[in-house]
Amino acid sequence: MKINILFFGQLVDITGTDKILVENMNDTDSLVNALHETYPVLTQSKYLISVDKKIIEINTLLADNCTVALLPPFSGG
Amino acid sequence: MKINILFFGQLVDITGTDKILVENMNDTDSLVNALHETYPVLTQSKYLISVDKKIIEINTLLADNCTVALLPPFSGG
Amino acid sequence: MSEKKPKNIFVAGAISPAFIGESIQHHSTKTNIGAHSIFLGQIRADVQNGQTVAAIEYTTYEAMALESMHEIREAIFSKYELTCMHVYHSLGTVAAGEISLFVFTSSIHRKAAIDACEETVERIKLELPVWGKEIFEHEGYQWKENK
Amino acid sequence: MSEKKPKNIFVAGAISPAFIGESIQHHSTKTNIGAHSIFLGQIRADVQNGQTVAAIEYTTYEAMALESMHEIREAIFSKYELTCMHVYHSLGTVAAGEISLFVFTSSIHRKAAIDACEETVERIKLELPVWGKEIFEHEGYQWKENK
Repeated sequence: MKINILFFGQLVDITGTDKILVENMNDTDSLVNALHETYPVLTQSKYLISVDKKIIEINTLLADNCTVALLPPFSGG
Repeated sequence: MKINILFFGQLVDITGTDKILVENMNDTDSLVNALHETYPVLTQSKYLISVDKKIIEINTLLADNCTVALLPPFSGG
Repeated sequence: MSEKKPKNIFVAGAISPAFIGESIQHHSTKTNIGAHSIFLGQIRADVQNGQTVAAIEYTTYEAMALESMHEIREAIFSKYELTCMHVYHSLGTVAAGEISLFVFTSSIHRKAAIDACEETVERIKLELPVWGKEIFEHEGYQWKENK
Repeated sequence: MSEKKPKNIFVAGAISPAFIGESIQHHSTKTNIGAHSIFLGQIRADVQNGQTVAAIEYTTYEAMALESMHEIREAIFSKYELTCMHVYHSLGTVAAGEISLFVFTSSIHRKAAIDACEETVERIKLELPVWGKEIFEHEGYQWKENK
């Protein structure tokens, strides 16, 4: 089971990469915990989470090959 | 004593001219009465009156060489 | 913003899209501007009693219109925090599909430009002594009425 | 207005005033249009802690942004009686004084175009996953925040 993780904006400054692949992660809560362990500064960052391009607000089950993105506050326009 | 009268828009269709000169007219009410006699169709027309570029709403005294305009509903833009 | 002689806003015939592009270009040196709002009035080929409007012929009471526009401009500048404002209105014949009104406001943050542009357009339609004669394709005309 | 594949709105670098002029020109054949409303976002040379913004570098989550824009477009078209709507947003570097957002709505009567344009701009700022990195003149950068 593979999950694609995307980072955007200022989060890339923290992670040093815009994309990672993780395995065996059942839901978004576990994923966030794992990411916070790997990148402790993320705990101080404001971001939304999307799963397959839809913003989620509660813990969400992850399917094989899905894409999770961490989205800092938007600043387009 | 001379008063310049200007006509605009559809009123020119009625008067056949965009400008006339009248003499010895003390106030706008007398002027309007005189114009309605000369151009009876004007009585059925909707218009505002300006004296020296200011729209007036009550009978107004006219000074020598002032300009009175008859302004049908605006339709710019 | 006070100036003795009211700025002229009238142009002969249609306002060209290229002119609008150039007006926008002129603002690239004003690097305190964050937002532009533009309104364009375009002539519609309306069908009325089986007749199609081919063009509108605009006339104005120019001296009065420029004074009215000057008052509108002063009021808008004192109400909104604008960087600049430009207004152009056609006189003479403007064909269907062409542009007869161009209102252009700029500000630091978007709200001022957007609100000022809309209010200026409404006031122009209401307060400027300008008349539009709708010329039909085949023959005849009727006087335009603003709604 | 329904289409399977969301329209692309992103362009590389600044949106040129000439392109805006051409977009306006393209509407001259649509003679049912009476009003256009245009919003332009321009990069400000803001001074922050003594540093001047020279440019903004935009990135996006493109697949998600195009889906969001598609939803916004559908919602705006069902709410307002529009003839058409065009949206362009820059990606990559846009210098101070240049244009990074172009929203263009058209309608028969002015109210629809004006209201739709404003609402579209607000929704774009709020809902589109786009990020602006403010590049300072001398060195360094900071991440833009929308207000």
